Amino acid sequence: MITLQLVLLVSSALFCLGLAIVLLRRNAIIMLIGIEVMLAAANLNFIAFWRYGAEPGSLTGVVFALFSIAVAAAEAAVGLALILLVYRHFRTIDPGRLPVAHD
Amino acid sequence: MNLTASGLLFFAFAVLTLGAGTAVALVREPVRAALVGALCFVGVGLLYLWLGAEFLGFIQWLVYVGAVAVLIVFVILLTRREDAGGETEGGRFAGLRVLGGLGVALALFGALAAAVLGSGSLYREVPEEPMVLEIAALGRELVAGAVPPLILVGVVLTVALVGGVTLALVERKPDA
Amino acid sequence: MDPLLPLIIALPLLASVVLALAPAGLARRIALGFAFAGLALALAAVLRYDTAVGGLQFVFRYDWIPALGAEWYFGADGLGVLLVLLAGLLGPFALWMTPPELPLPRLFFALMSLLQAAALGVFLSLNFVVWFLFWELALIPAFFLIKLWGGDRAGPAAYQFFLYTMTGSIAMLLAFLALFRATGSFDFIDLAEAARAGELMPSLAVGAPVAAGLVFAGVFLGLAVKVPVVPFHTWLPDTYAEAPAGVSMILTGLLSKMGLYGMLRILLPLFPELMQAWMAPLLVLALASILLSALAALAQTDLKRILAYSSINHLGYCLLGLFAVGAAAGPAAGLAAGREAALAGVCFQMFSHGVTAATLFAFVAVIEARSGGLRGLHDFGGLRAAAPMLCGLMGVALFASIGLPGLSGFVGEFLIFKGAFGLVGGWVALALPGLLLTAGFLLRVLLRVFSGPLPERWQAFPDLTRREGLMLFPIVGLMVVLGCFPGLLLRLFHSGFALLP
Amino acid sequence: MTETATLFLALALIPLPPLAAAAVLLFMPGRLRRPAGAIAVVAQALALFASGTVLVRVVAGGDGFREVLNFTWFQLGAETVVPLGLLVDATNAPVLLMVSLVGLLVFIYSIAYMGGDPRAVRFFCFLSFFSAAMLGLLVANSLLLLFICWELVGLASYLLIGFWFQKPAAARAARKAFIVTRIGDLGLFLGMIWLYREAGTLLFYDGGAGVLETAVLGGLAAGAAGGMTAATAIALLLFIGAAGKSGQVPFHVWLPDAMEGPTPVSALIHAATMVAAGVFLVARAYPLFEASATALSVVAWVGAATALLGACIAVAQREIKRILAYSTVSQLGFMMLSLGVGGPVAALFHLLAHAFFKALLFLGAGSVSHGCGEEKDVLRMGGLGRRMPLTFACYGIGMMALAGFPFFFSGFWSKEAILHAAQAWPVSPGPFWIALAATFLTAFYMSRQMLLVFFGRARSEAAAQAHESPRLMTAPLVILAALSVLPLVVATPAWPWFEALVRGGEAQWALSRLLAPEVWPLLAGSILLVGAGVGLAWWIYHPGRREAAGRDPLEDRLGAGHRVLAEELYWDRTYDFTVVRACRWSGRLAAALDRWIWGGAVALAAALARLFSALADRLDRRGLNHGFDLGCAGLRAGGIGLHRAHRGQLHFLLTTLGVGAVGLLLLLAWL
Repeated sequence: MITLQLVLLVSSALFCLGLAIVLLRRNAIIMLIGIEVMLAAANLNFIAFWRYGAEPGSLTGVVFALFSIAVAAAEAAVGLALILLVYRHFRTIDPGRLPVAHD
Repeated sequence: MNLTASGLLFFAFAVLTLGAGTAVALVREPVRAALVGALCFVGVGLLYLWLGAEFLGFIQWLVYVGAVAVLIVFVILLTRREDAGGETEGGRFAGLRVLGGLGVALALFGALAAAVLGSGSLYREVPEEPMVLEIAALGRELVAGAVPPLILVGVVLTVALVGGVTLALVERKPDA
Repeated sequence: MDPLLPLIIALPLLASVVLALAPAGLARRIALGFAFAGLALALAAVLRYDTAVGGLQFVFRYDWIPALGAEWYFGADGLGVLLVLLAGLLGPFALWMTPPELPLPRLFFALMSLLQAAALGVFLSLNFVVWFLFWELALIPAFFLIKLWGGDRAGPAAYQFFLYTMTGSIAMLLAFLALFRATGSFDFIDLAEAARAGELMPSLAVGAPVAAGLVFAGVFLGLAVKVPVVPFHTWLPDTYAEAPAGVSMILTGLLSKMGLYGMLRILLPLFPELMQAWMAPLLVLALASILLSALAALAQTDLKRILAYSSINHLGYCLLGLFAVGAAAGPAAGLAAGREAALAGVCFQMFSHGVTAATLFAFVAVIEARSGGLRGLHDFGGLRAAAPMLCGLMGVALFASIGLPGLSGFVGEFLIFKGAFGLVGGWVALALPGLLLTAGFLLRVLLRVFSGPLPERWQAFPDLTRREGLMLFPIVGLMVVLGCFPGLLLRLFHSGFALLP
Repeated sequence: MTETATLFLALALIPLPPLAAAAVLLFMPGRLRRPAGAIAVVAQALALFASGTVLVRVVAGGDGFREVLNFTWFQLGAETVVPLGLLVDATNAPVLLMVSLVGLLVFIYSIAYMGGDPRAVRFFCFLSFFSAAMLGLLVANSLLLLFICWELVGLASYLLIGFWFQKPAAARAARKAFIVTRIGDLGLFLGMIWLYREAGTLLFYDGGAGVLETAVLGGLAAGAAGGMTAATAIALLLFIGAAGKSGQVPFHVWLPDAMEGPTPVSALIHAATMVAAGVFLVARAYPLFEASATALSVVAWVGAATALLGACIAVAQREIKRILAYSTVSQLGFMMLSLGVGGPVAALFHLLAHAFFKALLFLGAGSVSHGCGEEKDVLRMGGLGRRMPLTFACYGIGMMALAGFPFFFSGFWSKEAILHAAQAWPVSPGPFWIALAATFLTAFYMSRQMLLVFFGRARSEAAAQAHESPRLMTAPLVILAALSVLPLVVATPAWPWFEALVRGGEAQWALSRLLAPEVWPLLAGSILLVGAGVGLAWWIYHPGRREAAGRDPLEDRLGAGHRVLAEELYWDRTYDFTVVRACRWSGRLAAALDRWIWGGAVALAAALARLFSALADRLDRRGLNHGFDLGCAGLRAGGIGLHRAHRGQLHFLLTTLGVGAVGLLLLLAWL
């Protein structure tokens, strides 16, 4: 059967995948996807602990995940808008090429 | 370890999710990367469904696949340019960077996995009764104990939306 | 638990937050609205204060950091209520007299409100930690107000002000830490009780006999710089002269009262033995504050500097009364009348000086605004011909400052001298020439600025505008009313002083 | 309503109408000059009426009549109640009548004199304010209330002297008056708080507990402190106040300068009423002074010195108002002298008589200079008797009253009473002889002024074209002239009604007393002295003489002495060189002290702090940090290299972050 450990392993893998996306890609939008993946992995943790928890009657984990999704959506909206703005100014969305990233 | 149908289904969803995630890291074309990213979110939603949180799964699809992914595609299209769209993968230390990134990610995974596997308390079977998330209960929970955060989230979302639109709408200076 | 006092303190704090967010164009109106609301609250406190009972009223206590002895502990006796009223009055007054075109109006008004809140907090807190918090909080807005909106040499003046008062504060903080170590309490009331029972001095002197003296000196230094007492006053003329008008009004009207209030609230009840033992040097300092500052004022030619020295001079009378009371601390019953009169005089003088000095600074600001920044004694002449209302009202304020009977300044001085003469006799006689010198330098202002032929360039000197008159008339009227009916304020002290032995 | 209540209603009505008038006029637009004058006059008339009622009541009350009404001003705690009070007795009732009457006449005169001034409304406002304060001073039954009104009349005087503030001399004179009298006021203030400490009250009469009643006075006279009794010290301090206000030597310097104010002001305030406040104070507090022989001696000697000095200086003055001002100083000296030698009734009567004829003389002087184009120098006048007959006649009466012409003028009898009291003073004959000398000089300088102004030929163009003043100005002169004559009937030795009123007792009519052996030689002697003074003046200034205009024949006869007198004994200059200069220098000293000593200490502390920080900085940089810097430089070089390797700094940072996270996690697991 599927144990909690297994689910957590999957979520850890998903998190590290998100991290890898952020670290490997040089496109701000894709990096944003990576961040969202990491958030999804965290949410998966919440749900897993809710499902396998001692008190399934309490809906804390679900509620938390719900809020997390909402905040993530807000973050995505603002982040994308910022990226758009950055692109208009600098004509690039490579964080490494932005003049502000240098000293 | 005997695999039941439900167990198989879990593995299938997990593989789909992780595979799509790996694809995001590897696909060079941003639009495609975004699309496989959406697939990854679909997988996460399926995992939610499998864990019994149907409502959350549908929310995940609605928000991530329906809204965020589409938004991302739009932005990619808006920022596409011959000279800037592609990534600058070159450079003297590009290989080092990729290696570093991968190394860190793998190391982190190793550490996390070790932690997860090393903890005996996490070795739990799934409860026999299939758990169903009652939406009505969730609603009660939300309006009973979590009204201020709910309102706050509403405010945050609205502000984020307005802020996003405002940022995106900033007039271009005539001389720029 | 009465929420009135926390409300009184919180209102200006709220005002500063709202102002920071409000549109710049509305900043002045919002600030004035809050200030008038504060005045209404202050009036409510005065009216609700039960003079038949007296003592501490409106007490509010709420634990903050029990381990440190810190507690949100507010309460007001007659003096506290009086000073709240003063603060409530000067708040709208100072904002009203601030010139309309002002850079960064939001920040200015927000800082002014913060300053107001700090002063109110000092007047109402009964726990040292909270009190000291407000005490230091006052420094920050004052520093920025002087530095950002002050005159040409505002930068150095602001730094001088800040460092000077900070030095004093540190001395006071150390002294209070020593006090805390000895007694385990930061509570003014508890400490006063201990002092009354004669336990404070022995517990302080456990480590070393000089410890008590050092603690006293530290507290005194912190308060003396703020008042200021000569010779710790050199920051004051520069600061008052460089600060913008509204800030000078608050500085002289409220901040100087913080030091005196501290002396009444801390020095007198906590260290009666030391006040008595150190009576001679303290009285010498009071006399120096009265006489040297008056003489120095005679040698000034800048109106604001004259008023600054005049402020030191007038607070010197308060010091005289205060130290006389300290000198006569003790159980002798025959001194009670003198002590009561002197303390009432000190309190009345604090209020009266707050109003009068602030008004005079406001008038100088009005003159400065009309003359394009000129405020030298010799830059003017004969202004009475061009601006009779301005000069008439300012004349009333000047005479109130001189201490003419029928105006508010007289009552305080009379009571101080009356009370102090019964306590320390000869010292008081030495202070009398100060009254003459005060008249001397203030009449010099009247003579040089208002009298004589009107120079050509001031022919069109505008009189008070309706807006200015709307604020200045009632304030000057208040001086007359208080001079004729001092009982209106003095009734607050019918039942004596809560914290004094 | 009881009789007492009616009385106090009347008493309250005395100062209140002028006060109300002042308040109304304060807010009156400047163009309503005529209504302003009318309001002031009506209010003053009300006060006069009330004063008359009160006097009638006092006279009817008979022996030692005294009514008091005390009330609480404010209270603090259980211990201290500060009361004020009102009082009527024979001491203040006649003075009240005099002040309101002279005030009314001067107000009427002012309508004509100041009618053209653009700030006439303000003038009447100040004048009414003065009147209210002065009347309040008179009715006070508390030294505190008296002091309050005392300061307020000082303020009114300041405002009115400096009424023409555009004139620098007027503004200066106003300040001088305020400051000099304030020196005296401080004495009064100290005396007051001292008295408060000793007696526990400031009420004059309080049913046996007042400061002027025997219980308290006994205590004051008994306790000795520093070689004198409390009564002596307090009385002397009060006298300093009185001397300041009443222009006694050495505080007299402000009074002649005060003539820079408009003439009605000089007449009312600086001749008739306010300057007499000092005399009134001593008369009011007389029981206190009587408790101390020392204090009375000081009063007598200071009065005598003032009487003589004022008369001497008046001899050599040229300005018509200045002569009168010094004459006022001298006469106030007479009053003080009388108080000091134990003749308070004579002093009070001289106060009343002097008020009428001196107001008359000032108003006459105003009429004269008004008539000849604001000319003030008596040496440039002459022959005005023909051109201004009415003024001449009234002025003549005033002059004769002041100079002490026998029998028909009040001044003669009041001066006679003073001389009589001085003669009877057991302590020293000095004041008596001084008073005689002053009497002679008074006759001389008044005759001199009379001859120079009204007789002989006109010595200037303006004097030649002089004209009589309008009726509104001359009418008060006529009334005042009558008043300079009339009061004599109540105070001759033949019928000492006034003395009986003040002292108590019944006045008996007995003409024979004039021929009593202790009375007639003095009468005859003083008549001779006055005659000598007038004769000397006639000899020097007879109308037929032919001197150049603006030349005083006395100058040639007295030589250097005249110069000293004309310069007013260099009094002002001495003050300028000593007191004023001392003040200025100590002011500079205090400012320098501030700047260099206290400020210097602060600067020194700042410099030391800076020095220490510089030292510490150097130590850090040269000593401690050198090795560290080397290491740092290596690190920085490495860092720069690494930085170069990672153009995309963000990713580098993120990777580092990840490494850190892994490390932390491992650390956690290992622990």
